[in-house]
Amino acid sequence: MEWLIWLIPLLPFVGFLLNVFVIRHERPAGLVASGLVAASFVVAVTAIAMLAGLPEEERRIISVGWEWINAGDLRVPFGIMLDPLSAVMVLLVTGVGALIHFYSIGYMHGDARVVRYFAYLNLFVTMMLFLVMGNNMLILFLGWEGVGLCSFLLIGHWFERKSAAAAAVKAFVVNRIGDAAFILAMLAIYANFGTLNFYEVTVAGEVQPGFLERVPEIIGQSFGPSWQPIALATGISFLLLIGATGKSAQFPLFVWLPDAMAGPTPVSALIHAATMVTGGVYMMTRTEALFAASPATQTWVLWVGALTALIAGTAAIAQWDIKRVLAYSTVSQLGFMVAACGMGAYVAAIFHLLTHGIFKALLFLGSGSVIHGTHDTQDMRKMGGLRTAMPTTYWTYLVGAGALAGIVPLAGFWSKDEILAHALSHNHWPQLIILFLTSLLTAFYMGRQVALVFFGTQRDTHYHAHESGRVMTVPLIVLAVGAVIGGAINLPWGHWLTDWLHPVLHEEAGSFNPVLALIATAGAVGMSYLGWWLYTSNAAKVKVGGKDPAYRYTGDIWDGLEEAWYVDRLYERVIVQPFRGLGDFLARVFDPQGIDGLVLGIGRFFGWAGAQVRELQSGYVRTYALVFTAGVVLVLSFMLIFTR
Amino acid sequence: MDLILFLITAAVALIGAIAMLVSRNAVHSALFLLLNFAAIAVLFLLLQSPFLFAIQLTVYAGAIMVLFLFVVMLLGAEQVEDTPDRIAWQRPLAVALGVGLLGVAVLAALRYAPGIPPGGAAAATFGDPAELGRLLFTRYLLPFQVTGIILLIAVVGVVVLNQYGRSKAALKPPPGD
Amino acid sequence: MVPTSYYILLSAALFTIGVLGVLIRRNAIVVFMAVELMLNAANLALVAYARERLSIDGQVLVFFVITVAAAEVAVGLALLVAIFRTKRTTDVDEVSTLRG
Amino acid sequence: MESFPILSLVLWLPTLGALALLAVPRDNAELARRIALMVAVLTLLASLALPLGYAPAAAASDGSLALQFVERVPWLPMLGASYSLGIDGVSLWLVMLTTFLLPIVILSTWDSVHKEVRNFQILMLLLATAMIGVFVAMDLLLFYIFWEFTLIPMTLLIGIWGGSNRVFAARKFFLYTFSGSVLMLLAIIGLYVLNREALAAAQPGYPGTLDISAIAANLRSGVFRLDPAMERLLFGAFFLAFAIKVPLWPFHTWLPDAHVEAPTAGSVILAGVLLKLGSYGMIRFNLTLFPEAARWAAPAIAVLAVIGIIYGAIVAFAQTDMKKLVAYSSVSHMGFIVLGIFALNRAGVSGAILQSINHGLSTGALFLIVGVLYERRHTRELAAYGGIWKVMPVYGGITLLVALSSAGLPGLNGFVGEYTIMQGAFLAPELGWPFLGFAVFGVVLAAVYLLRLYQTVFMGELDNPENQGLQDLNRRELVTLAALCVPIVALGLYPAFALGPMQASVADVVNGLANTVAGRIDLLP
Repeated sequence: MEWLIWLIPLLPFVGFLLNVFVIRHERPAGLVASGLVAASFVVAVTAIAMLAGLPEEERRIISVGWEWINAGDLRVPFGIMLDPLSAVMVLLVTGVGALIHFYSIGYMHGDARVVRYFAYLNLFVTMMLFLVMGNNMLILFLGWEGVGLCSFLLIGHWFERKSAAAAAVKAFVVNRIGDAAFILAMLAIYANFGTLNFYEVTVAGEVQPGFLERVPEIIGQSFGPSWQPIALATGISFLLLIGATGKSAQFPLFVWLPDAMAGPTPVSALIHAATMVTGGVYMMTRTEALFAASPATQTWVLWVGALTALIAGTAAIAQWDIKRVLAYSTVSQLGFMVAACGMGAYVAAIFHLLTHGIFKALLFLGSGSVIHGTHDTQDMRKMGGLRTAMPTTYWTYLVGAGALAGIVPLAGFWSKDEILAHALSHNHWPQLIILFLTSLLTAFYMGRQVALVFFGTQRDTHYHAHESGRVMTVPLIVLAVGAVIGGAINLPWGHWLTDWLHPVLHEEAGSFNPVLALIATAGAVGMSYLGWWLYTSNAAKVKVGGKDPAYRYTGDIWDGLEEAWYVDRLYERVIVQPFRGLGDFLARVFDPQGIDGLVLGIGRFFGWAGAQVRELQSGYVRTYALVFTAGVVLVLSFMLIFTR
Repeated sequence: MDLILFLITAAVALIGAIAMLVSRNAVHSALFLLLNFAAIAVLFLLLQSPFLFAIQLTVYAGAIMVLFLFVVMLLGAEQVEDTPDRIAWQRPLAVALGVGLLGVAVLAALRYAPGIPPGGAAAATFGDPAELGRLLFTRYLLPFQVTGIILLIAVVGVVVLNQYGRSKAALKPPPGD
Repeated sequence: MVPTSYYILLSAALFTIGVLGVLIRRNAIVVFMAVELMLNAANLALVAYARERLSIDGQVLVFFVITVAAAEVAVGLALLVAIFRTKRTTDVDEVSTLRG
Repeated sequence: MESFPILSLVLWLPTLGALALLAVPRDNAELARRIALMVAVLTLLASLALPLGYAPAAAASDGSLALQFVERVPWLPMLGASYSLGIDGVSLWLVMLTTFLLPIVILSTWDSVHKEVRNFQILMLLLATAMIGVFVAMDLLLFYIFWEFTLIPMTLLIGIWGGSNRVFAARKFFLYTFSGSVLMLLAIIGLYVLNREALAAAQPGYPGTLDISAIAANLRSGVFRLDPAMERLLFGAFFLAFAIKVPLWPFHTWLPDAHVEAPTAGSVILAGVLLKLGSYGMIRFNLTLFPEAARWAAPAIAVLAVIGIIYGAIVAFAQTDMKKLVAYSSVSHMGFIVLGIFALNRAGVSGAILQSINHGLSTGALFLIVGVLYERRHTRELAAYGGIWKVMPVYGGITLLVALSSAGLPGLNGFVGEYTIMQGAFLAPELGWPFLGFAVFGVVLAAVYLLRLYQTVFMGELDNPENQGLQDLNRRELVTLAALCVPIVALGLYPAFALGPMQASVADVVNGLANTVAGRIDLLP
């Protein structure tokens, strides 16, 4: 039984190895990659069925492969586990992952490096599975950095484009900043608990404790200078939060995600919407005990999430690129999940994570279908009226947009409502208002996007729009079905997900507030209509390369929104350029002239001294004799004086 | 008696040495040095060293001084010091050092040589050339042999040096001639 | 008898004159002569001590000194002649190619 | 325990090969290379007996080092010097690293060395003996001789086969590292004399000893006590030599010059093994022999190490020459190793040893990689390249793997070493989290400069026409680089393989630190 869960990550890994070392052609590459991820999904379902068969308290399968690090004070096993929380993540990763693999067969057809693409995609799934199945922080981190690597590779898949290369590096580096904090958090966890395991595990006959079970031990402990002690739990959880802001694209580290859209669209769907970016949320949910021990950090988490949701939501309404709208929308929705974590509503966060994973994948794949059908057009100003040319895409996209906007009874409504209801019932008023405003913005920009892409008339007629092939539309339909019924897993009346996660999170189902639901639904419908109406009635004013109709009302603020409040530019000025300057100064001035100057100066001093002493060698024999005689007199005098 | 003889000879030796030092003509220097050597030879006799007296006269006063004179005259180098001295600053220093050296030497001499040589029976046979000869061929045999080798090497060296110089000179005629 | 110290004093004086010769004179041949003078001064001291101690070894030493001096003069003068061939002078100050 | 002198065999086999090469005609390059490669492979095979026969042993009760494969022949009995060899967990993998890199380096000379090939191989083999000698010598005098002897072949390799400014670089390399080790010689003599005097009081006629293990035992048992001031002085003299070799900031400026001018093979050996002589020496001498001084100096040294980590990374970022970039990245990485050593606990020290191996593999590979491009285009300027992943896909993939290993990606070797070191430093009471706050910044910067290198060279448009005809790796280059990739991945997934055998020795060193300090706290002011 235990060995079975190893198959889940290893099957995609086999696909990776095959695609790297064996397969050289497009067709087998796509089939092997998709088939193995699908197989992994099947294994996962089997394993979860077995898991469900266990009594509730025992639903945790841990399997240790070998001792990974054994360096005296530091011992970490290489082990994976499957528990209810991992299980839902595994289902999302392998399920959506398999669909996106299939979709890629169509989308990437004819690409020059398609075999490599599938290899990366397989590696990504492997790493994502390690992330969600790791039984200790270090394995989680292995997956964490591994998915970052795959993100780098896939964003940079078309590395000939300078922007893609730059975006790939930017994504990796910004993530690394969060990862550094993550590393520090792991160091602190190990230093204080003596283990990185989440739960107790037996390695080679020796019982190693799990730190999540020992969190109460550090409550009340603090570190730092005596005049400003910091609670240990706050320190650790805050570092984890920074780690999560990197991976889950939260303020202030969200800047990499919009640029990451330079990668192929299925990649955006899988990595930059459905799975990888949710890694931070998963991690915070997993280490929920640590966050619970620190109210200070919880407040930070809540504010980070809410502010990110708002900032990204405002940025999303002003984008022209079909994928950048979705990218900022993703950042915004991740903000919802992080805010839910900050409120302690972890089930709601995971619920929203799952539904968002489905409908955002649907939206990205739909946009991919649009891009594919319009011959690599991404600017929405060049689109319009596509609903006739691409009916399947249109309908499925509409479902996704509705789910995102929170229209009853689509999946997004239920999960978003659960977060808002939790905020209301726990009196997080400022955050509730921010999140509510954001959800209105969400409805507005989705209305705007649907109007711009599918309604009106085609503004740029240089291409002939066509519907995508079956291999691409079938995944769309499957996901659309998911987006419709996905909310059913945690309806206010059934709360099946809450029960399933109970062994891990120990949460009770939240209360359903009909008034709030009604207001939210009305707002969503109203704002969607507003967005749709504004951009269908003003469709004539949308010109290729022109300004947005809303620019008339908002003025230059709109430009600010389009640039996401200039955060990127701020970093460029405040961090990147000074860093380059410092590097240049150290490398061209300080190192060669300062440090090496000192070293060479010592050498030069001896050279100079030698030149001076050389002058004494006049070449006159008589001068040498004179010095010699002086020496003789000196030595003789010495002997006369000091010897008896 | 001995003392008077010593004083006269010593005065002659000193005069010869000083004159050698101050003569501007190298031939004169050589001749004054000859005088000095002869005086020293007499002193050797006074010190009961007849054998050394003999070789001092033959080797030094005879062979070596002749060689000197010969070279001086061969090269025509009687008066090379007419040009101004380039390191004239060294002369007062040299004199001062000379005085210092003399002082040190005198002090040393006074400290380590206070005694009057014991006369008597032993003194009678002291300095016998036969005794010296026996020593040379017994206890000092090895140094004696080495001396022979050194002389041989000197001869070879001189020949080689002149060979070398001649071939060079043949290749490049001296300027001015 | 004449005290040994008289001889030693004379030897010291002669040696000093020799040193001065080396330091002051520029004619290489005269410098050579000064060196010979110093050797003789040393010989004188050796013989004087030998006489004082009634040990003939001092005289043997002088014998060796004289022999080696002869060799030295021969080689030295040959060198001088060789140098003279190229430099056309016996001024020691002219031979200063070892300047640093 | 082992009657067959396996260490001597591994040690002298390369020298025998060098002697055999003397018989090869000077202009027969191919034959010289083949013989050298054969010798190197034989050495590697012989050295395989070491990990196979290595049985981790607990420390001896008298405080001497738990050495294996010991050989001891008296050499200068009146000095107590002997031809004494042995390895323990600290040196085992460093010897293996040397013998592993040797055939790889020689294989790379087919493509990178074109003049005086025979003499190049002779020097390379002599260098191998010297380096192995440093790791296996258990006698101070023997150690010192091997230590200094490494300089001679390396200087010649740089000075004869180097780039345009090679003579300057060779001279700087020699003088800088040599001036550091002269003080060490002084300290060795001092240690010998003090030890002899201390023991001669109890046993008259004691000739003294230069045996490292014996001196360590004397120090630990308290027979031989060092005055704290004297201990710090000796510590400093040893440390300076090692710090220059490592190189620790601010003693690093010889390294970029040496690397830039050295031929590819020389760079690989220089980065791969020669720098490790310094980290090895710190563990073997500074920690083992002078525990109190080590504890006293640890925070200051750790500060230098952390400065080096960040400084090296920032300067590497600003380089335009690929080799210089890699050279400065070495400064950064070696800073981690020094930080681990002076964490003074098991995690830190074993992490440092592991990272020494890792750095040898990945940086060695990086230099080979730069060499591959240099042989094709004869420039190392970043600006001359761009988009070459398109024409050299295999090369690009391997480079990425190596760069990520160097940047510390989990699953590859570099991460395990760095993480273990950081955990050690975090656990060390003298260091703790403020140091890590800065050190971890080096992990971020490593990604920055390595990916910048990767981005400019491999990604972007293939716009330089001279790059469009570039050939992907030939079979020899592929074998060379692939051979390096195997341990890079293996050590990332199963580092316990390497960490396991070294634990006993590391524990011995660390316990020695604790015991000696505890036993003499009353002596300190």
